[in-house]
Amino acid sequence: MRRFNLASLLSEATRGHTGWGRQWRSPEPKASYDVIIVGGGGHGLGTAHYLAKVHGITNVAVLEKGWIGGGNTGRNTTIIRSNYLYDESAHLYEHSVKLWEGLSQDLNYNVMYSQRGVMMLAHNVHDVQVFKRHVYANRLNGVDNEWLTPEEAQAYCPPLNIDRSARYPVLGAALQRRGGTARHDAVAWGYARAADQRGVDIIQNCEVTGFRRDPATGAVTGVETTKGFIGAKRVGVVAAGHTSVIMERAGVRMPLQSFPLQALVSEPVKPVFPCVVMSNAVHAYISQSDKGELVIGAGTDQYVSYSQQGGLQISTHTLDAICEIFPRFSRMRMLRNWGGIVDVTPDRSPIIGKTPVPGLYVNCGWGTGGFKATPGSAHVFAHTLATGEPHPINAPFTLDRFRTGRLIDEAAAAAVAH
Amino acid sequence: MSRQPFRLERGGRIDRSRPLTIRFDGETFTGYAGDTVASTLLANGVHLMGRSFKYHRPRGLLSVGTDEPNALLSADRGAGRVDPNNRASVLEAVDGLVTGSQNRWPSLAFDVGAVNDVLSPVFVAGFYYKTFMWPRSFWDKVYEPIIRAAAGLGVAPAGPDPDRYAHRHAHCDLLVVGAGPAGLAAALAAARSGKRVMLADEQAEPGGALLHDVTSTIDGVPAQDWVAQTIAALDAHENVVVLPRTTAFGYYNHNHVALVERITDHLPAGDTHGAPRERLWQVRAGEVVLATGSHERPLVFADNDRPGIMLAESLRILVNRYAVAPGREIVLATTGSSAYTVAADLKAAGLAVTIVDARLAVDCVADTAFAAERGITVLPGHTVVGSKGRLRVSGLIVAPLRADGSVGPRRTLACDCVGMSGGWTPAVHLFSQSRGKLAYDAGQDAFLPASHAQAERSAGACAGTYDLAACLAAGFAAGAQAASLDETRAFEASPARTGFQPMRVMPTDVDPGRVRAFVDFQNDVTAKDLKLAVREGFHSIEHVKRYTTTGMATDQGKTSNMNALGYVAGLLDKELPQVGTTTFRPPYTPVSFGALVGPSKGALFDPVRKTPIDSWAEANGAAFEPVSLWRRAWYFPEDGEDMHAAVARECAAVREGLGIFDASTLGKIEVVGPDAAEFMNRMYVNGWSKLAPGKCRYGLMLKEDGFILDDGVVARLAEDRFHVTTTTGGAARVLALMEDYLQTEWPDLDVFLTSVTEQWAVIALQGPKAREVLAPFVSDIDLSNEAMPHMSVREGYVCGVPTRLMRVSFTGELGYEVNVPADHALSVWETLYDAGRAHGITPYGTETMHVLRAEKGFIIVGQETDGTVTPDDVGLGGMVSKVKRDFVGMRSLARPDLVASGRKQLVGLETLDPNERLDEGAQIVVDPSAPVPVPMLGHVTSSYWSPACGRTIALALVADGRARMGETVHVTTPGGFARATIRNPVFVDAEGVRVHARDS
Amino acid sequence: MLLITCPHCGPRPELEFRYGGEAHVARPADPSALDDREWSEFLFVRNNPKGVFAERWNHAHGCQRWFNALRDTHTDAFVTTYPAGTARPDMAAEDVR
Amino acid sequence: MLEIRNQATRTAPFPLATETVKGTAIAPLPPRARLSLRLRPAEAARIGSVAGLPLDRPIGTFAAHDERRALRLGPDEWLVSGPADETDELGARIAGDLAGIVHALVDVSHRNCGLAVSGAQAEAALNAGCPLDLSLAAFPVGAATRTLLGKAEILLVRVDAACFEVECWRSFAEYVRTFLVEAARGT
Repeated sequence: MRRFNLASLLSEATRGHTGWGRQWRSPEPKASYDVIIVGGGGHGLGTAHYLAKVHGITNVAVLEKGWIGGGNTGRNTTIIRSNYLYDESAHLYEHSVKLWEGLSQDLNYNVMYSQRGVMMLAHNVHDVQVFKRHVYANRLNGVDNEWLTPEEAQAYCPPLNIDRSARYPVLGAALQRRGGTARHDAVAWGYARAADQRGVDIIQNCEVTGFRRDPATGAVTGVETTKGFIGAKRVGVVAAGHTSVIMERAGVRMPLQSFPLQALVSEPVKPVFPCVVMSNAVHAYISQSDKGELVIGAGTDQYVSYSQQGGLQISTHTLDAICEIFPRFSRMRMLRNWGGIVDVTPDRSPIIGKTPVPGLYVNCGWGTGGFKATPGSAHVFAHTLATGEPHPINAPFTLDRFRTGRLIDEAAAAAVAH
Repeated sequence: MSRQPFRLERGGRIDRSRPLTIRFDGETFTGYAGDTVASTLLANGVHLMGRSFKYHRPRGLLSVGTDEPNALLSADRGAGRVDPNNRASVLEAVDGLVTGSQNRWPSLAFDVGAVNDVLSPVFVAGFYYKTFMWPRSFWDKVYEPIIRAAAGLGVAPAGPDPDRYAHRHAHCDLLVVGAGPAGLAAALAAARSGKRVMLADEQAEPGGALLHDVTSTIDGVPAQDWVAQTIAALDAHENVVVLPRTTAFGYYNHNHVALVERITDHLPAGDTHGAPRERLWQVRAGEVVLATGSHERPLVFADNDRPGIMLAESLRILVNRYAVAPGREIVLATTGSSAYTVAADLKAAGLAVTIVDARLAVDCVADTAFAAERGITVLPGHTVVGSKGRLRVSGLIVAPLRADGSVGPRRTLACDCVGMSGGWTPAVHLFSQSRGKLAYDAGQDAFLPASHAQAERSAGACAGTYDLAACLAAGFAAGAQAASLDETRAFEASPARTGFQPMRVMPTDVDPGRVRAFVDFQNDVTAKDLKLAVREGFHSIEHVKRYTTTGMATDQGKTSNMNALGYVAGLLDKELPQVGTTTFRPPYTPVSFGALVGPSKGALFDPVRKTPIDSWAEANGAAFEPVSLWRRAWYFPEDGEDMHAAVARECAAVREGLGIFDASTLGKIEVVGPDAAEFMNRMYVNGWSKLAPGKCRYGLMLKEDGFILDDGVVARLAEDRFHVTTTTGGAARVLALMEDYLQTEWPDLDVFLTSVTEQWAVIALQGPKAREVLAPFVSDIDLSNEAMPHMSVREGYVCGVPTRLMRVSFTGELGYEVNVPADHALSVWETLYDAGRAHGITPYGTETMHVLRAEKGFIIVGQETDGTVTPDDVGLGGMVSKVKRDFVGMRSLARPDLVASGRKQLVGLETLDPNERLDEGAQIVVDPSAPVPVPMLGHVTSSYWSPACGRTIALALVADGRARMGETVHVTTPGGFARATIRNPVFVDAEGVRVHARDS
Repeated sequence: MLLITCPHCGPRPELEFRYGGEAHVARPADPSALDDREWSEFLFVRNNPKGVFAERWNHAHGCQRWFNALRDTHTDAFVTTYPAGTARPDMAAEDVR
Repeated sequence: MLEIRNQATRTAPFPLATETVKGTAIAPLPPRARLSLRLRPAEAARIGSVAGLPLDRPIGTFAAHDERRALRLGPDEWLVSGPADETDELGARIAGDLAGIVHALVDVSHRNCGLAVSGAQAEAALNAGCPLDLSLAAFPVGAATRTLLGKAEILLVRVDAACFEVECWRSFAEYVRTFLVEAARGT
């Protein structure tokens, strides 16, 4: 397949770009594979890529119910950061950020990882305590994160309102300069193209309807799909919001709930917002895309739903906060508002690893933060599928932690103030 | 000053008696009331209005509707009232309005960015995915900034928005969206039912397409007269509300429809009288009738984007509604019949018209006959292969289509304006948002509403009905049905010219890979971009859309989606539905953040809860801090003091004399009933059965997962009555959790819960002199140590008002918490404060409260604990009842990880340097020189200068902390590490003598 | 925004309600009798169906009563609501169409 | 020290002046005695009334007798109110009526405070932040319920076609009043 670079682009420009081939094939499924990955989002496609590239396992199929990258990969606000508090999370997300930093080159596909910095605003004394705890822990874990005064925060992000009389004044901010954003669709396409190049079959419009298991051992032997039965030695489910539905077909109940998560963009404007800003206290995050749209995320709706549609009140509540912190955006206009389905675990950390069913592995529970983890998640899940054992980085993210109580609860660590 | 050379002598719905002027790119233009900015500019011969997103191609108006992709302007209504990306087509002309073009430099006519147009062979769809990867560091520093600066259309507003925005929740039995013929008929039908009807329309006046229909009649009267009669009829019904300038933009669950009403933008600056700029309506409708009309499709041919090339029906609107001649020599290019009506109206207005019809002559016989009757030249069986001109179209290049499908010789039709009509696309956006299912109708080449998800009906053009009489009848029937009336009605109306042959891309005689025929105008997506996407394997329409960005501009693909979908389907040799239709998302047209925010800004962004004593604190110079929704006095600086000095002084006052503190924000719950003690036993870790009335006890509450949720002092007022306190932030959470258990797990318990947080204000008097100052004001209560020891409660009177007086202490000193009814609190506070002055009474804030309790090693939930801390972790394991069979969280405490060794435990820390104050949140390590990742033992939870200790103190959670007493550890600081020693967390009065102070 | 029929107050907007997750997950009468796995299932494992789901709602800014609902999580349409403590009605989404 | 009893003055949480905006008057209401009464519905049905106020009115309505009112807020919850100086008397009377019956009676006189919102546009002003259908048909005179106004919980009572009473917790008073003034401007 043609490499992507300036030379090939210019050469194609002279002949009307007629020489480009398909970025990935559209094969019919084979009778069986070494590994089947259920779910063609970034995590699933990335898993296939690393299985092929790192572990040399190329007899792999990715089964996607709809079109690849059509779930949360294509619906999120693309924020990438690794300044998590707990060692387990910090190692996982930092592993991911390091992979992000070389991903365009690794995939030969520009995913536009833009390290413009992610800034988290502290609005009260409790926020200050929590964010400083993060800054110090991150530093000891080798994750960059620094504390900024309000003035420093405004210097980094000029539209920020640091008036002390604001309803939620900015008392400071934690900044991870290596954090940023990426072009979400390109991540799915880049992984798909790279995996396809190594022989992985990407099969779209193929829904998994059931699992076949060995009556003697209980082990998975393959999946029933809308394109017929496909055999597999190992199956990895990476189905995000639909994980519960898929796993139920394998007879496994998961500690997951699926919620609508909304986001919105404004009409495009010239560069006005240089970084990513998050405010947990008022529930909002914002950045500006390369196209010029302000990309704004909200919290989840309160109820379980697979409808990919939430209530208007979630968006208006988020915009209240955005306009309070950035009053100049009041006359901007919302262009598009959409929803995804996020699968949330009780401790809001992912589950990556084995299941009670031999040969069946799962990678889920990323909640509202899965995009940033895409390369790291895919990399360690590929390791788990290839070796049958977790990578040290995903070893703590077991299903069993809910039994032992060894939760990895980042949100609880940021407990609301007294 | 311009003289409107392209204004027609007669006609239009403009008010020629009310001239106005607007400015565009520094020039002044005149128009009339009723004009839009676009019609004003066109009346003055200005066609060049914008530059496209990517290639900076010169662009003029494409449409006079909300689907306009090109003519996006900044609008300036005075200081702070500047916003970008306004569609000139729907922006009402207001006297004095200042507008400007966007995305060009240095000027609209000469734009340096147009170099991108020259480079367009390189800048094809998705080119950036293929390059800009080397060297790696160049992405952030070089490539991306250039890409970002080139994108983005207009400029974001620079300052805060001075305008006001309103919200309104409304309910109706029937909401009709769209006041064209179908919508008006629907409202008319429903009006007589007496049910509540709302009729919303995005235009300045109701009527829809009838506003530019000067030839049709309805039931014997001219169409526009019928509109006026209908509006008058609706106005006569009190149950009907008509909302012009109101766009229904979002259709949410359970018939919740969001609309935005534009209230002042069409008024001159001085005439707004403080009215809100916009109003967000959130309507819960019993039934909805969608009568949202349809959008005309452009034709896709080479250079179809020159200024002066517009949608055909838009020309008709310009002529009939605005009395504007969009050109003098007009060519209409079409694949369908509606353009012939346009041609007739243009001709009637005195403009020269030629029709180029891509249909073969045999397929448009009736239309050509109609044209011939009016002396209009038609070139049937002709395709369009290009256009001429630069900043304005000067000619249309056409060529005959031969029977074998090949294209004959070119010829150029000189013109100064082109109208194109590629057929019609029903506006099913709201229907699709309602999650109704669409079905493709091949006969109409359109996706039409098929199955409904909500109580909704579509009528008129949005349901694929184009004939006027049929639209009226369908609208009437929909309105009647929605109002539960069993009525239908036939209308007599002039027949409309309908029907078209879909043509995705006009046949051409050159290599289609070389020409640029635009599908999405704003985002500069051409047919060959779509072809490239398909070649590269992007076969789902969602993939094509995302790869090429077609349909993702500010018009959300209203003009482009069907052309793109049809073209891609053709390339893939599939039926349209197999390629899919992209999902329609709210909003239908962009909606200002301001309207969505409404009143929720500034003081109304979030309530600021204030205690009854807040005004005293403010008058006495308090600094405040926000704690959940409350604002609390943080410290009371005296002249020139910083926080450190003020807190040191306040602390000393409490330890040595008397402090007064407003603790009113504490959550309070009255737990009443015969089973109150049993309920408390189940909710808290400790036992309550043996707590005698008149006594208080510190209670600790867990979540079911075993981690600390909340704490607070509980007073037993009677056998069946507890006064429970919670943390300030936890009040609502705790009450909600208690109610949940009570109602759903233990409904058999005879207990009732009532929030009394705001019934009782709490004045804490803390310090050795507390009793002395308080005593003279208390009646009915014996304050002596024997009669009222530490941790007791009495009911009586203070300053003549009822009190629940508790002898409790969060400071380690003799203390009382004086609960008084809130309206009396300020008066009681002032009385006690005045009396205390002789004893040096000192008001203190939350910071001093925190220091005093830290000196005593008392935890604050949320500071010493987060959601992962057990009672044992903070040294309160002894409180956990060993005899209770069950309480919330008990079982979880036995989980393996909660009893494992190595858990973090609460300890005290003393820095080696007694003046060094650690950062709260600082991490604790054994070996600071260990390689990264450095293992961490725990973190500092609280850290203060302690006046009582004369040094800094800190509390921390440290792994196996209680086994590490005396160990020296290293604690992170902004610049490195500080050394500190682990110690017991109680720094002051470890024996607890002071709280039991004897009577003085 | 959902429109939710409180069994006591009638149809009211979602803003007035607080969600409570899956219904009919009774707290064990004797938690101590459960092993760690059983207890963790009570704490954490919930049905998460794409389809009709029995769930809890609290009319927090109304009568403040908890009640149960059957709702189709695919369409968000309510099948019915019913008082807390009563059995799940034997109804499917089709029953309300 | 009984001689200073009742000398402490009551301080309202908002200015005492009426504000009229675009014909909508927002007026503070004087303090009232308020008692939260909780009682099992079956017991309420059996007792019938307390302090002369019927308990069996539908949820979401109030019953009135002289200056006393009983708002039925839920199946087992009433808010009984009366003139401010009758708190003890009213409480004692209800307690007397309910002697021997499991119930909770809690004084919340100072927890809530009230505003009257009146005028032809009162309904519209309230609907700026209240999501309920406030038309006379759906929310008639005599209706009373807990609901929301913007980001604050309120009790909304319709005392007349063009007059509502809005009660909220004391600390939300400033927000609620400011909200209503702004809402009236936006009508």
